[in-house]
Amino acid sequence: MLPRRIVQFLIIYFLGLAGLLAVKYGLQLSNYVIPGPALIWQTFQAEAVRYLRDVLDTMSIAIIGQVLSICLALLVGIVGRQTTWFGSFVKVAAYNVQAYPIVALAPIIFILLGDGFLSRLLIAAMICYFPLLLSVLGIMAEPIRDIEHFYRMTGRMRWQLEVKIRAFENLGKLTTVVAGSATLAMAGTIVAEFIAANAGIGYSIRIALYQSDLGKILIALFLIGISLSVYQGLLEWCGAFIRRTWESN
Amino acid sequence: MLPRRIVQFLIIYFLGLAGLLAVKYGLQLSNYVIPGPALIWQTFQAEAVRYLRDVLDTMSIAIIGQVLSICLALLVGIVGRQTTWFGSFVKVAAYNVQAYPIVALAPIIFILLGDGFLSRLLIAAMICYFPLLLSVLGIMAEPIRDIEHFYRMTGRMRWQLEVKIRAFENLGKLTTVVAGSATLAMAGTIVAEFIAANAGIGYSIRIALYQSDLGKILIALFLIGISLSVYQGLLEWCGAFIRRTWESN
Amino acid sequence: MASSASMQLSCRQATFRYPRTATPVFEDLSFEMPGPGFNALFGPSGVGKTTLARLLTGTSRDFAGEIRMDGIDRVLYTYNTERLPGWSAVGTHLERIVAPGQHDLRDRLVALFDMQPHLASRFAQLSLGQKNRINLIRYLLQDFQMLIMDESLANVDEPTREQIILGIKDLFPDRFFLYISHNVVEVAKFCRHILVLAAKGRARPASVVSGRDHNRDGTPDRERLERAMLEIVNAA
Amino acid sequence: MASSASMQLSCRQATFRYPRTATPVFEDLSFEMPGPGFNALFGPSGVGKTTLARLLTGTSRDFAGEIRMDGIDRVLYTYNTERLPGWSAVGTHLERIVAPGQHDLRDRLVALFDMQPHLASRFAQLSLGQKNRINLIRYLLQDFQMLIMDESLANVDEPTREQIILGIKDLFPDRFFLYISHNVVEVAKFCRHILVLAAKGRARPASVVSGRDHNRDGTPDRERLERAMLEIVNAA
Amino acid sequence: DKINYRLKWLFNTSVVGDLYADVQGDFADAGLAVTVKSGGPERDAIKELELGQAQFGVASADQVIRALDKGAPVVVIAQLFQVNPLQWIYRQSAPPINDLSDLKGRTIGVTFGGNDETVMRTLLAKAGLETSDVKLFNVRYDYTPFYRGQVDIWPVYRNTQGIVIGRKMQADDDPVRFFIPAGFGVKFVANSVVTSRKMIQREPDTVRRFIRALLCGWEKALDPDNSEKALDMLQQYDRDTPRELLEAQLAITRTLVKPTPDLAIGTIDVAAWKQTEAIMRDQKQIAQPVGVEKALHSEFAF
Ligand SMILES: Nc1ncnc2c1ncn2[C@@H]1O[C@H](COP(=O)(O)OP(=O)(O)OP(=O)(O)O)[C@@H](O)[C@H]1O
Ligand SMILES: Nc1ncnc2c1ncn2[C@@H]1O[C@H](COP(=O)(O)OP(=O)(O)OP(=O)(O)O)[C@@H](O)[C@H]1O
Ligand SMILES: [Mg+2]
Ligand SMILES: [Mg+2]
Repeated sequence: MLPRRIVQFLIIYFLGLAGLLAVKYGLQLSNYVIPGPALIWQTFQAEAVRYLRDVLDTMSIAIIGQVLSICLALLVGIVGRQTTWFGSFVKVAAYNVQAYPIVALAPIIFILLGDGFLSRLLIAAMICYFPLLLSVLGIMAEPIRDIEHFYRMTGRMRWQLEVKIRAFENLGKLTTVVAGSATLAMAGTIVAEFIAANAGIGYSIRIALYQSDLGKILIALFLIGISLSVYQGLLEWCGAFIRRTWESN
Repeated sequence: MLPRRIVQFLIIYFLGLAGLLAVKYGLQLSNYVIPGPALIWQTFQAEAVRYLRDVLDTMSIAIIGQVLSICLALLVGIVGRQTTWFGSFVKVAAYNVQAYPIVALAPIIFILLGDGFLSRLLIAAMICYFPLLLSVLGIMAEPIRDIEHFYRMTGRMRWQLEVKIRAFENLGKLTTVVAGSATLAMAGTIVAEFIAANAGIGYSIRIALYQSDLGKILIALFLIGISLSVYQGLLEWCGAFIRRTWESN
Repeated sequence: MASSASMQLSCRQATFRYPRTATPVFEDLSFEMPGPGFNALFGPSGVGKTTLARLLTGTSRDFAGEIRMDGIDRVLYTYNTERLPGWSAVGTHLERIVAPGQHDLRDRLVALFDMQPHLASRFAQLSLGQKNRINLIRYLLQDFQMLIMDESLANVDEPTREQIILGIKDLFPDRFFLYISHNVVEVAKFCRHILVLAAKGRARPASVVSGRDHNRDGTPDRERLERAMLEIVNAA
Repeated sequence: MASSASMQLSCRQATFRYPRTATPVFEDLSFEMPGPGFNALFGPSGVGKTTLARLLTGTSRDFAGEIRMDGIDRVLYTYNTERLPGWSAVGTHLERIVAPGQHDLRDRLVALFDMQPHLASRFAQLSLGQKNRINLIRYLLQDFQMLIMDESLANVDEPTREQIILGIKDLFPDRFFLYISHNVVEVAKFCRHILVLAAKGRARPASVVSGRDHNRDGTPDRERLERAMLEIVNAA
Repeated sequence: DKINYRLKWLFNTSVVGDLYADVQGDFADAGLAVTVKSGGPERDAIKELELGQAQFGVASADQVIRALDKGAPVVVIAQLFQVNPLQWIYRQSAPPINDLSDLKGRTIGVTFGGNDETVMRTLLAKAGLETSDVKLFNVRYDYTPFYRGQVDIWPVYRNTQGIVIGRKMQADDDPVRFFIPAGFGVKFVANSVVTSRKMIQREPDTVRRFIRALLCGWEKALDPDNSEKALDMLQQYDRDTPRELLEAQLAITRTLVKPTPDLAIGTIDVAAWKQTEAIMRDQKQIAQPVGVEKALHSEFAF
């Protein structure tokens, strides 16, 4: 699985790169518009180690952010699944927050939370949680009648049980979404770093953009992709593991 | 439904505003940090009409972007559901593209597509499609054995049929996700405008940010929220309508 | 128990129609069925047994006429395609839903239903008849006065089914059972009263026929059994 | 047809065990069953009927021993909890899956199964027995040599079931049916051969018993029927 | 006690003096525990002053004037850039801009909403040009439109980006020039050191010690004799810029912060501030005159 994932990523990356180079040579663009292979390689040698450290730094926050947003999505999803006024209220709130691009909310977040670790984390979690939330809402709102009938008939149904039944029956869908949301957590953290500008690969990308250095951006994208492939591979492995243990205890 | 949605949005918005004003008066902050009610009202009168036009402009692109991304998600989801090498390749590609924050990809998109309508649309679609994709993948990868058995047994199974069966059985989940993704399309378009365009509410927000004018941002958030509530209400109504007609033809 | 003597299920002029359908499932349905006991609900496929059972549980109030249950407060309804949650073995599940002090009863039911060897299995690993059985066991462990069993033993073999029915009659003499089954012999032999819903077009939409109410002791009288069967078939 | 005379289902020393379970479902199973005809697969709940049926369809090759089907190429397997897609009425669905030139057969089957009044309904609006019936109809419209019906009529009332079985025997005399049912009378009365899987611990794990193969014409000989039933019960 | 000093932008050559004062111990010598914090696009030092998250900060003149317009209690205690580093880059192969009227017909990059737009509009007004006489192009992170010749002149910070981009294009035999607004009489003030009115009232001594230590750091950082030290330090903070570029950036920064040897670093150019306010009022960015000169307090530095 994991090696395959990495090979596939490499293929995609180098296909993209080849496309860019084709544009470069096709339109005869100079090195400052699109850097040539030699320049990219040179940039790689110069920056790879530092950027890799940045990527790992970013990823560590992304992981915390993802965990946070999974919790958040579960919480909102569980409350919002109800067809009560409050349930739909929570849902409207959750949707609205998402509609606001983070760049518009950022000033307010910084006013309220300052510019520490917390703002970064919050922004990452906000970007990542919504897709999770949508899936959780979809899953949580749909009764599994053949299983739930007994508990309703006998007055045993509690919301925890309802959540457990629906989650278990949709375990496959949930793990797909959770594993997929890793990429969003990563993207979210990078955006947060980009905005808050203090550390991580998002910060490095901002500087590279500021200096108009596409070579550096290409290196950053490469390292982000590789690290993410590994992380996602691990997540999927964990998903399979959790599933096995939950199904066999 | 729709009036309730709007009332709920108003409650949320004014709760948030009240919170901000509490901070303002609690810490005795000037209008520069957090504008007072009079200033906000004045800003509203001055800008509401222009901003509303911007919001509608943005929303029209968001709608096209959403349609595009639904198609894209279905396409990738259908191909990526297969457990073949190519299926997982497409999935890896789809995931990777998402991991790159749009701010890092934007320069490349602009190089390739210029900075017109197309780039804006593409960015909006890219931000919006991923959550859809995750749900579609989750749904498409899970067989509905009791229905599919007949078609497999008799050699009648085609991928179109498989997709139709799984989509139909998960219609509730799909409509939740599609309606929810409207907010993402909106956020995506705003981000695209923020980065690139000379029109739309994203552009207006950017200018307000440059000028540190929180009052204008609050007005923009208000109008975005209202318009989105209406749009989502319509979407959900359409979802229910499609469902009824699909179920009864 | 004293109260159980006065159980009575009655229905007057009940009419029910599914939303957006042309003809009602039943019209002016009237019957009276005394309890307690192991009673049946019988009738051709599609006649409305499941529909009536759902109305009896009181989940839907969308019908005309009156349904009364005297001396019956707690009605449970179980059907044969129910599933147990997949995260634990069926034995663990039983353990979780058994009321305190009912552990003895649980063990007796598990033995009666021949499910001892399968308690360690997940629900998905059971055969169809095993699924039927484990599902019924958990309902029998609940606190109820009336239990409607909608084809709950439809996929169980005859000897096991017979043993189960006799056991239930032994263990719960003061409850009101409404057993939905397509097996006329079984219904005639073991049930006290049989509520027969007639196919459309018959004169009487419903009639209550007396069964042989056979118990573990004593051999059934073949002739009277056949008469009961004939009466049921004629009513259907 | 000439080829149909030579149909034969045989099994030698078959052993099958579900992954991660302790004991095999069956061990050294051997039998020979000639075809064509309306044959049955009988046995107590949990004995392995469904498991054997799945092996016969050839989807799993994870067993020891040999299963041979001489003169049988196209095997279909249907079971009673299958569902039809929900987006169209069941009549529309039938229309879509019927082979060209089979429209006549379809109409006869719909009449035989008493499903005419329900063709405009969605699958979810049918009663359990109606679901059973519509599902079986669509399999009968396919091109097959052997059809395994896993409790396909379990939730249908007896008169309708009898009428269906007789009709199938009429319409498809040259096919090999394997009818899984828990109704010993029915099996003994209508089936040509009955493959009986015995409960664990019996000497012979499988035996093939001859049934009465009763057709529409002629009254069944009660005594011989009872003898067949006894033989089946003893083998189980 | 602790003092937070919020910069306007990321750590780069534009803040060399701020870093120098910190690293070389000028703050410590003045008995102050100062934390220098990098800025960024979403940072606003003036807001942080009010929220108590910072005691001193760097803000651009347009920020200060806007804040005053909305009643923020902010004061300016020194002006760091005497010449605004915001300038426009263009190719040497393009016709030179010797007179403002030469702008006519060009495609000009501006950041809509940014102060480069304000400056450019003022220049156009001065030249008597209508907006329709030029093509204004919306600028964002990405330089491709300039690189590919779709835009003729592009706004940059002369001492940082200007060097990087210029070098890059030079390497590709495409040398550049800069268009400098101040050369045409438009003096729009750039970065200054700000603090709150409360600070100067309650802790005038701290303010005095702080600004003097800071300006001392700037003087030393820009002293050619210290340039090796300054570059070593910059390399620690700005790893993305090679040393030779840092060197060029430092040289240009000197000319912007201390254009003549006799002008003390930090001098507040009151006339330029007034012009800045007038420009903003002309363009309706503020509703009424704010009297910016009342918020200028050079007495702490000198
Ligand atoms: N949801 C529904 N909407 C419309 N019609 C329905 C619905 N459910 C059942 N019906 C119809 O109502 C009638 C009675 O159905 P019901 O399920 O009560 O029959 P039943 O007696 O339980 O049959 P079976 O023995 O086959 O289970 C049937 O003709 C069926 O088609
Ligand atoms: N997936 C599985 N994993 C493990 N054991 C299983 C699995 N499926 C069935 N079994 C076991 O294998 C045995 C045979 O099951 P099978 O479903 O073949 O029985 P059956 O004869 O069809 O019974 P019924 O008449 O109740 O349908 C049962 O004891 C059952 O518990
Ligand atoms: Mg029913
Ligand atoms: Mg079975």
